[in-house]
Amino acid sequence: MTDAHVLVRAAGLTVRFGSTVVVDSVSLSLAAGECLAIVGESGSGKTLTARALLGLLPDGAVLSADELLIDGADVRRNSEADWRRIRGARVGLVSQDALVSLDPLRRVGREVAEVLEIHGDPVSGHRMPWAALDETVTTQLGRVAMPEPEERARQYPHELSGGLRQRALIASALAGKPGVLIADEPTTALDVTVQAQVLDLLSGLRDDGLGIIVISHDLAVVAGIADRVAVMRSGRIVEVGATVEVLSNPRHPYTRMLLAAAPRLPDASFPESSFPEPVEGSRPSTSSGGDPVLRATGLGRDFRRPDGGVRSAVDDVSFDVLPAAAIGIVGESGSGKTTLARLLLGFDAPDRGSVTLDGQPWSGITEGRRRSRRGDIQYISQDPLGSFDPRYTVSRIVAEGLRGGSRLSSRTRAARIRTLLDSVGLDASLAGRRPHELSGGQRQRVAIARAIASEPRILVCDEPVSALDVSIQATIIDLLAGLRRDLGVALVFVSHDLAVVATLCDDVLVMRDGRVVESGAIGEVFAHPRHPFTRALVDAVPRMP
Amino acid sequence: MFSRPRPLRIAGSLALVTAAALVLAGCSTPAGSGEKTEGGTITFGVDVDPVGHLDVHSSQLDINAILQRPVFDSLVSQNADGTIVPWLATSWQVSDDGLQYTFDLRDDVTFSDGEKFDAAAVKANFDHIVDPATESAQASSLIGGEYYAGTEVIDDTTVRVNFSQPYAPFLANAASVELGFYSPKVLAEHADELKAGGPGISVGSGPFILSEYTPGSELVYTRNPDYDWAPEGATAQGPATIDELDVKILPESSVRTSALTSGQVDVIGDTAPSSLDQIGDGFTVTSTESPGVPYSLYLNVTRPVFSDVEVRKAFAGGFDLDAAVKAVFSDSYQRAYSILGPTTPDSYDAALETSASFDADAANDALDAAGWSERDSDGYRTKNGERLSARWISYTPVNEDNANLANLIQDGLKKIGFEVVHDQLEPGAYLDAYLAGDYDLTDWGFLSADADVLRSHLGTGGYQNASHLSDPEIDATLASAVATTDASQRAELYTQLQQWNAENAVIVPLYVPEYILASSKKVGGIEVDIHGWPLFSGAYVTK
Amino acid sequence: MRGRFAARAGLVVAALFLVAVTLMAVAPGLFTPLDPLATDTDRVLQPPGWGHPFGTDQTGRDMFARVVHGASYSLGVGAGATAAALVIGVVVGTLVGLAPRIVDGVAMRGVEILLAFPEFLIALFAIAVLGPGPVNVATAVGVAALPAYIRVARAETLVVRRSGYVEAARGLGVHPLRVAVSHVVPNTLRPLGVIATIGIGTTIVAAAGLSFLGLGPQDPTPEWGLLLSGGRNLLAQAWWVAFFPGVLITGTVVSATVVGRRLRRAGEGRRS
Amino acid sequence: MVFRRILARLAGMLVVVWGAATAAFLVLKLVPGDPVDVMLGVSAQASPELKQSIRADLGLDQPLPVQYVSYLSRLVRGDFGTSYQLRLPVTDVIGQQLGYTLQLAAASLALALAIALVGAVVVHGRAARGIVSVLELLAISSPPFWIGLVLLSVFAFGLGWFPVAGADGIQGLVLPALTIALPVAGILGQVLRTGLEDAEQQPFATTARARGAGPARLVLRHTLRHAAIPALTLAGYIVGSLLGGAVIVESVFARPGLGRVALAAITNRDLPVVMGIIVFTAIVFVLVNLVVDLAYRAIDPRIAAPTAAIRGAR
Repeated sequence: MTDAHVLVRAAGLTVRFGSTVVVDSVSLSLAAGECLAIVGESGSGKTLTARALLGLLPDGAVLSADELLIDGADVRRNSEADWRRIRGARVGLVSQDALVSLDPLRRVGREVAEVLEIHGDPVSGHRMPWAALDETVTTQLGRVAMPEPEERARQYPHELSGGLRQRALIASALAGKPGVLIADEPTTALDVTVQAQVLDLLSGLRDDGLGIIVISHDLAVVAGIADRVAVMRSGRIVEVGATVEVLSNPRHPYTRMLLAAAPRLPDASFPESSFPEPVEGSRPSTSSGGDPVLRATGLGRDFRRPDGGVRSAVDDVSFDVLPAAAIGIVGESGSGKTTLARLLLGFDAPDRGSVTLDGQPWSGITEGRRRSRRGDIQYISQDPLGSFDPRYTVSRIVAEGLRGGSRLSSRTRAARIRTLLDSVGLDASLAGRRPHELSGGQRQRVAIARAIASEPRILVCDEPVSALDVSIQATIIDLLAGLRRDLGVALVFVSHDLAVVATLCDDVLVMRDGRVVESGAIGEVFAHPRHPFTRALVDAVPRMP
Repeated sequence: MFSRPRPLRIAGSLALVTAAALVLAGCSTPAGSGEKTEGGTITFGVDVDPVGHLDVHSSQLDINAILQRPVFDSLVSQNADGTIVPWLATSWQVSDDGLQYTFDLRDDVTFSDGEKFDAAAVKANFDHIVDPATESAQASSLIGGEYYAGTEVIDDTTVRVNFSQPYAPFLANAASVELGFYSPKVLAEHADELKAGGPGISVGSGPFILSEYTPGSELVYTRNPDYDWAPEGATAQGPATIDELDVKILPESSVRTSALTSGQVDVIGDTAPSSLDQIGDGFTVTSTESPGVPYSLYLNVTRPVFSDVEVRKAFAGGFDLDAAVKAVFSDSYQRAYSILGPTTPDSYDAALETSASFDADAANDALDAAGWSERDSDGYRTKNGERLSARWISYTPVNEDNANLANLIQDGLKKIGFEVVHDQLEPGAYLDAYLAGDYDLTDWGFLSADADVLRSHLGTGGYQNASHLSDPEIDATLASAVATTDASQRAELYTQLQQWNAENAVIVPLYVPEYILASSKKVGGIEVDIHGWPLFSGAYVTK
Repeated sequence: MRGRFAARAGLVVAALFLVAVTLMAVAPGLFTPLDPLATDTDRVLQPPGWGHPFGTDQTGRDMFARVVHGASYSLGVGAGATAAALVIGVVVGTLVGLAPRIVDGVAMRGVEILLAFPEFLIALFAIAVLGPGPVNVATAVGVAALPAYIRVARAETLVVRRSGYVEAARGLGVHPLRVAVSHVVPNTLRPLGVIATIGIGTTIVAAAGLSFLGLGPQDPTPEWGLLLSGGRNLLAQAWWVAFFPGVLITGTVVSATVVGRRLRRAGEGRRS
Repeated sequence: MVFRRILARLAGMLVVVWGAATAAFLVLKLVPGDPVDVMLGVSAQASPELKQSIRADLGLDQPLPVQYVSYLSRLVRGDFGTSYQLRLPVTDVIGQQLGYTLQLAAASLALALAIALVGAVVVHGRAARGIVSVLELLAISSPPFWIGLVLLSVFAFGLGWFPVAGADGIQGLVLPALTIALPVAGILGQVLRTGLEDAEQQPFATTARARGAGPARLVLRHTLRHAAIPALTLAGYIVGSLLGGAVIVESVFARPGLGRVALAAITNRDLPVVMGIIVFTAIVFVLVNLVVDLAYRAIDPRIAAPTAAIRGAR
């Protein structure tokens, strides 16, 4: 711990809902110019811990602590009014999605100004005149590197890009010149490149003497900026220490598990020779021979913009998927990944180009003719819950995937379902459950079981693990890899997360604005990105030391 | 002859049409606590607004007769004793054959728009009444219907009305507001707006001038300062005492009542009997039995059920009318014994009051005798498989008291195994059923100051002959009655008719409705006519 | 959490009340031996008390008996009209929802025109055409309720149609008809069912309103709205004649609403 | 672009009004019974010739299409025909009565808003809110005429605080307005409160509180505007209750007004008036929806507003 003056010190911090303890005697401290990261999976209590430091616990939550100092003041006996004096002025909060964390009905400027309206001038504490307010707002927006701050201040949150929005949110949290900034998953909703910028911004602020508490589920993200890391699990801090220390030789098994689970990008240490020299424009394909299962040729899909113009969501995309191959499609939000997936699945018809499945035309034919062959190509979405009829039980959901499931005798069907559930690592006892009674991981497994029920030749997965905790994420990825190995099913894996793609796929297409900017073998592309965008993408990926 | 009008029942009032002759009866409301003052305003709460029926010459509404009387004068006026006194006419002669009435008119009468009242004005008005375009149902029948043969102007102040055959009721009818006089100017210029009425259109020579009219809300009358031609012998002579008469439209009877008790209005008309105890002693209540045909049930004698006189009598005697009327009206209305009300001038046969009475056993025996001896599962009588059942049609909305009475009658007859199906039909449907004669009985009453009203009820093809009675003897009796000017002779003839009905139970009289007028002690001098309707010419506000 | 208990208690009471009213409708004999039409000139306007828990009206009829027997009319109209509106609404709404753009557009414009009127006025106008009478009242309120159901049915259909599981089924090569039968319709019906439960209440009130204005069934029919208007002029002398029918109407509607909301919450719980 | 949207909007409004007018026309042609008979009542003197002439005056002897065209052209010229019963131009009839109803509607709306806001914003604490929501439920579920009668018997007959009837003065307005206001306030209150509670759960509310915003600021500067959006969608429903309520309330409290006219017109089969009122209502609602849309745009910068206002939300 640094000797700089301590902004926050908590000991034995405990949060209870009735009899259930959700934060269990947590102790932490934060000094000026220091960044403490609290890392843990959903439900670990990290967010509540942070909220406790703002006195912003939800109804019914009871806070107790042996010691809780903010700027040296004991805040344990604080009234709501006392807390209000602290919030914004001493401790600022930046939370996950700025689109909903900024009041969507108010202009960005007003949001930034609000803290000043409440607490007055950070220095003098006097009420600020309008002119001064506007001016301060502009400077604050400038401080977070917001381009054209004056204009931005007059815009509404939904009119800003995700990155700018997050900056605006940070600006509004810092306007009151608080000593402490609590950043709760500040980058989770952002594209990697943007994420990198925001993290840079935060570390810059940290260097200016701001004390920051970053809360994240992703060790890699915090690795870059945190001086110290506290790993939380089910309400307790299981391990805390200097970042390098914790990441390089974790003491607690849970930390090790997290580290193991976290997907990594292969660094440049790949032996170059192991890659065939890719030829520009050549069709990437896995070494394992045979005719392609799926072939996309010059695919294009246009959408009409509200203003009447036309935008090509997918443009001139061509590639093959050979049997049992695994090809990743990466890109940032809006790059056309999902549209492409829908074209491959025949959910949407291309405006240009064609798709063939097993050499037969797949695009440009009637749904009627497609239907019988749909079993060959299956889909796994990011939102399994949404893909289940809420009234159906697990077994019924999976049964829907069976070819001619209606014709099977109930016994054989039950048997098939049991084996399917087993093959995705689900206990048969879950067969009677309904979707909303399952955990996120279980749901995705059910979705997979349904997908493989028809023994498809190829699985199209759209961000299948993005919504899951790392540990779960890893298991699902293993599952998919296993299926590919055992069933010889090919994978088309759409994801924004390069690391995940790297762990699962052999080849990768990098998409931007609907076009494939670069493609080839994973190692090659990620180790020696040719296209500047790919380079930016790769560089932006947070790496652990 | 004429029908009872639609809008009246819609107003839920007592469903009576006036063929009124006015009587400046002595029954003026006693002066309130304080003494009389000049000027001031009296507010009068009534149940309906005669919207669209403000033309005295075509309207059939009681309420219109009440609300237009202050504005319109008539040739003559009729006293309680039946004698006719001069009004706009100073004197008159009836020719020996009873076919010609010659009136000598006052020469000092002007309408409130300055027009002069003269023989030509009389002719113009009477011509307007009989003009088909006027669509007059009421006045045109009061003036004699098909008997009326035109009016001739003898000179400025002399006018003669001719008839094709003797029409005794004319003089009395001439006293009604329906035969009142518009300014000829209005008739000439606003003939098509008379029904809508309003200031500048409803213009007469009366003690008040209609000065404001808000349909559905209120009518305001202001005093006619030049008025100096009240009926001979009337207590109020010269201009009216009060400056202004405000009529407020308050459809809910409970609302009218509490409007009076809370002092929002000074006088209310058509007061519900049930609300009398709520009104209490602090107020002056004048209750006047209505002349004419009481509220009755008309048995359709052309229908199988009621073609048998025995069944009709069993029906009439099969329910406890006394108890029913008592239960519904708690002594405020009397049950009726005859098809004429006690107050109908020289005609009522009081002897009947002893005759009629409720006797379930007699009724049962009669029905057994008539062959309705079997009973079905519901306990109703049957004759060779046919249930003893009668269809009663009523014109909706039926006011509550009548509805309750109907329930008691239905329930009473059920006890002797006589089913009564009560169909309450909305105007269109009722009309169809009524005109097609597709009913066994229907209900209504008929306000009339002349017993001649029976002609339309019992006479063959009479418009009010809801019983579809056709009996030469009856027709003959009615004919001679209308032609006779001699009072005692008419009374004799009408007595015969009343007794005949008592024996034949064609019309079953139920109760004698009363017009109940209640006023606060803050006002006085309000006189009521033979119907109990208020006359405000002498009314005043007390200190 | 506090209030949870209160809520559950309220739910139970509401459910019991509905059961009771339904029983009244189907088997009034269970509640009173008295004939709702039987008059008694000796016991007119008796205040509530032994023998006459709800008192008697101007013709000595037992108000309790009348209220109990009235349940069948009011509930009948409410349930009947709502059911009809629901069925028609679902059929039309689903078809429109699945139909091509143009059809959908035109149809919804039509519905929008209807929706441009307050339900009660639509019912009134319907009565203006049909003329008064119990059946016509049921029809009128049904017609009045219909557009809302059509709109909801359509909206729900669109939601379900665009939902992940319909796409998933399609991805599994399930035949569209089968998708419609096994996914679309059932999932559309649930929310509509809930709305209908609450709708019954609205319908009952509307129907009662019409009969209150004298456009519905006629005396001596013991319809609640009619009973109420029968007592309107007796407020000063005999409050009970108007009071108890009102209590029954309000009670029924409240219960229907409470139960309906519970169902809705259950539905939402399952959805998210 | 914007201009085109406005045009489309106006066209839409016209279509709705036209549709209503046509519906009214067709539907009322289905009314059983000869309008002339209905119009005359049963008048002995009304000879067939007379009826024929009236029929001619009303153009009822023309073939339907002709009648329809002339009907529309007259509507365009603002001529709704002449009332059978009142013998006045329908426009006059509506004109005369509109004032009273507007007065009533305005008063009711004001009351409703006040009550709803108090119930939703001012009342705090779970217990209090629970009670309020029960009251709201009762208000929503009670038929207006029942509420009216109760208010009457308590405040007019019982305590005598307010006059029983009549259109004169504020005094006479209180009870009728309250009768209409209570159910509306019930629904409005619920929607507002749930809206507020939802908004309070939103992250931006947490952010605002994290800036040190107190409850008052939170409601006034943030959540109330969010709660206003669902409340707005009720506008159509509310105006509906105001007009529909007027029909009943005006008859219970014996007030003049459109409601009374409508009811009388319906019972008397006064077809021109019925038609007039139908078209009038359509116009009112089209305008209301327009206002609602504009309000949406004013409040919420994000979305183009849904068009048809939502009704019957419970």
